[in-house]
Amino acid sequence: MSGINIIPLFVVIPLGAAFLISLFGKFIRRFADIAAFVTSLGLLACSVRLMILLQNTPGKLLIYKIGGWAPPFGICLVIDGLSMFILFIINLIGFFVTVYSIAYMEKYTDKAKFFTLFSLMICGMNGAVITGDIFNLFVFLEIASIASYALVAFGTGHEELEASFKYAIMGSVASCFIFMAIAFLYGFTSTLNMADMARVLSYKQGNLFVPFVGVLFLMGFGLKSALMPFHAWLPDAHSSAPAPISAMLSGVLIKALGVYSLLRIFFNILGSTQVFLSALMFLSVISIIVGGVLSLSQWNLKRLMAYSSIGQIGYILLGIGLGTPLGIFGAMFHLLNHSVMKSLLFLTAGSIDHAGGGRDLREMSGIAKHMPFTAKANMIASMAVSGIPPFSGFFSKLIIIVACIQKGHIGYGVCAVIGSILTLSAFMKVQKFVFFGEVKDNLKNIKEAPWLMKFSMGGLALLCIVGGLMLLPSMRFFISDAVQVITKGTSYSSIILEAVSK
Amino acid sequence: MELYILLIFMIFAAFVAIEMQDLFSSVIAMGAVGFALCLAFIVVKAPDLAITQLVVEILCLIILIRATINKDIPLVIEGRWVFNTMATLIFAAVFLFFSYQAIRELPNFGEPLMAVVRKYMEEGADKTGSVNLVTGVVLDFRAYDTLGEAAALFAAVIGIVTVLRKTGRSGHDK
Amino acid sequence: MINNTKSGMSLIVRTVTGLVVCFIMLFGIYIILHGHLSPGGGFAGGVMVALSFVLLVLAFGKDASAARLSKNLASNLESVGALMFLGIALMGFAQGSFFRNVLGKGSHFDLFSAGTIPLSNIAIGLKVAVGLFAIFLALVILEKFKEGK
Amino acid sequence: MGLYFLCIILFCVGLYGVLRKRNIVKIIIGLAIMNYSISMFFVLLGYKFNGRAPIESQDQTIANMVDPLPQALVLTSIVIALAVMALLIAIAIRIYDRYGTFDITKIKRLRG
Repeated sequence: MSGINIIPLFVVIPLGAAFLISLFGKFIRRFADIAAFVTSLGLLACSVRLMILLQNTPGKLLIYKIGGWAPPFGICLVIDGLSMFILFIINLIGFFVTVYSIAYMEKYTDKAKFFTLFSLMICGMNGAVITGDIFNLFVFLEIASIASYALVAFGTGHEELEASFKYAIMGSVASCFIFMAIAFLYGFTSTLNMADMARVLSYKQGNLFVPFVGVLFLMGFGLKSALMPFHAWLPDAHSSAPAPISAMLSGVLIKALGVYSLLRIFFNILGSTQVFLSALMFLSVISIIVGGVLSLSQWNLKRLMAYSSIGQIGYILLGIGLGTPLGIFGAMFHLLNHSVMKSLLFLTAGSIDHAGGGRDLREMSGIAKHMPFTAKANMIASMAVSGIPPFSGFFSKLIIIVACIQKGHIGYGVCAVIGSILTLSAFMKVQKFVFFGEVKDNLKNIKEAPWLMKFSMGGLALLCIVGGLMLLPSMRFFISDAVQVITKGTSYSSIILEAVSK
Repeated sequence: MELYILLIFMIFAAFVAIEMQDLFSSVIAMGAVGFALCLAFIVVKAPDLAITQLVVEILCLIILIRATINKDIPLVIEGRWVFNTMATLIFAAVFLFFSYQAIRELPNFGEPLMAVVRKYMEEGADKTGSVNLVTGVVLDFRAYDTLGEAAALFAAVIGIVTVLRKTGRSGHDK
Repeated sequence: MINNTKSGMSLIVRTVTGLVVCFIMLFGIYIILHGHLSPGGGFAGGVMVALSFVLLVLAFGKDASAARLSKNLASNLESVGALMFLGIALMGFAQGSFFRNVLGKGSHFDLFSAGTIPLSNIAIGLKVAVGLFAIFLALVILEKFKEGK
Repeated sequence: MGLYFLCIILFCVGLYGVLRKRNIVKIIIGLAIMNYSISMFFVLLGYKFNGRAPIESQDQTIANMVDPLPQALVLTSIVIALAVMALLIAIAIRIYDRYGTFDITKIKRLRG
């Protein structure tokens, strides 16, 4: 299996794994663990292979025609810099989280079903990212969403069910808005292929039509990515889910489904207008401040991290809203960093929970003595997420703030700094209450996490430390390819249609 | 004309379904909306959809009735917070206004553009071999979507079996 | 009435069900097989087959252990159906492209025409029928469990 | 034109149900109504005056046919809507188990 045929494997492998796990997982012990591990490793290898292939392709664009139908008539898969970037993040974090959950999910019953749903979630995200067809994007988005609704409720406790119901309702309403917008666009352009759609829209703008569809998409994907006025579901869902799922939701899902789709649709299809960018910046600054303040006031460890996610998504969207290449570069870099950092944070929280420490900050103290590895990993992630210099988070935030000042939005830059300070103080609070201080009596006999969990925490912590190296000129292609796709805007359509006709 | 009658009936039935106090009645009213939709699909020449909608509606009703029947549901007194209701109504009004503006820019009813679809019509039957063009589109031109659809249903089935487990956690916790 | 699944429903309902259920199932299978010739297809036909099973369970009732057994069977069969569909999709790789319709198209209006489309219909029909039946059984088992408690 | 607008009104009725009702089952019903309205809207977009159903038969020419693509898409979306509905109902049943009520104002363990 070589060359371009590798592209559909990103959907086929996890899908096949899901079916096989649900078929054999009950009968063969350890089958689910091994199959999930092999799947995630294979996906990671495939994405590295595809990245090399993409680098060696002129134009940095790969198109796969499913069923051999030419694009406006059939579905085509498109790999460009942006999809490659997100695809790699999904499979990287997916691999570490899979390894972690092999040990962590011993706490719950029916591990085979967990890995089935997990594979389906990965499949949905991969499919949504690689597709070049707008309805297909919707279908895969729904697969990932349905799997994540079920995964949030995996423990079937009171809180899990409540959070899952809230999440499912919000997500379904968002899907309704997105589907409505797709219906409007189909009626207007009479095509579903993204590139073809952009071509039609470029000469047929209409009066209020495109802004209206834009608002529908903004509501839909804003709900999926928990932008400020639509954030209500996120803290519940992310804090109630099992720890690996919180890591996936916070680290990858809201970005793959929310931010990526928003970028693709607004920049490459509808064409970004200044009004939209200003609205996005305004919403994201509110997200930064409110997310920071609310996360500071939390006493539940995972809730604190979930609120912090809202703020960090705000940073990403602020950088995108600036619209300058530097701002988008910072946003993409922060997206990568935040995926790594936030997954690591949730995994450490899960490791404390797994050892019996609970989730309430006030009931923990001095855990560092018993769990030195977790404490160190958490320390690294906290410093990275609040932007302490040697770590990766510092550079991405710095780039976004510099881009703000460059564009003349001093106020937004100041807000970003304030948000960073708020994040820092929130995570200082975690350090103080959880890891330092006297050991409480009820925590005397907690033990360090098993080695599988340590392995994934260690790997992610390493990525946090070396993340800053991505800025080196020889490594920068990875991010700047993604930035180029966004800055090219609606000329996306002509590039793709040209590549197709060749 | 039939479509206007059906749609107005659907809106009326939807209001009934949402405002009815008795849960069982509102489930039945929802069924009425679904069956009216099924009739409307026949009027707009979509027999595949009509069949699918009919059977899906029956299944949904069976599941919903099983879920709601014999549950001693205390009469929920709806909190009449004027502010929230007003906010929702204002949002709906704004939404309706802008969607009306957008609808005016769509092609007129009954005269779709059919840019891509023309090729399906001319060559679809020969290229796929299926004389039912909808099946041809679903299972050949856009078969990848159908794979996704099957996966979504699979995820839902596994999810439901997961959610309805007796015990979620092994061991001490809860 | 509906809830009393232990003994099922009255004699009239049971007799009528016994007479009707095989026709419903047959109609569902007809819809699945003729998906490429007439309205309907794998999904609609699959739901019909599932509904015929549901009718049986509603009319005759089912005790919890038998229900659990058939639920496990149903969810395994569902995976098989899904794997069949994926296999049909992968068959296209042999001729160069994912999901290519590799088989001969035959002549129009024939039952055996349209390449892989009837096969896909059968796979989807199987998957949908057993999948939806599994959903229904899961609900039945939950209620049994609560009654037993 | 009017038909499209009626579909949007149906959508708003469903949205009102989702946003303003306190009963979980009512919320699910509202969601189902939203899905119905979008299906209807999408199929109407492909309707052609005096068109035929998109199925060939032996004695007819191809000329005047309604748009088959929206029908195919709506077929997919009906299935997805069914999947989401079924999952929501399962979660609702389980919530009823745990909390003994369908009232969302009473289901409030998560705060802040």
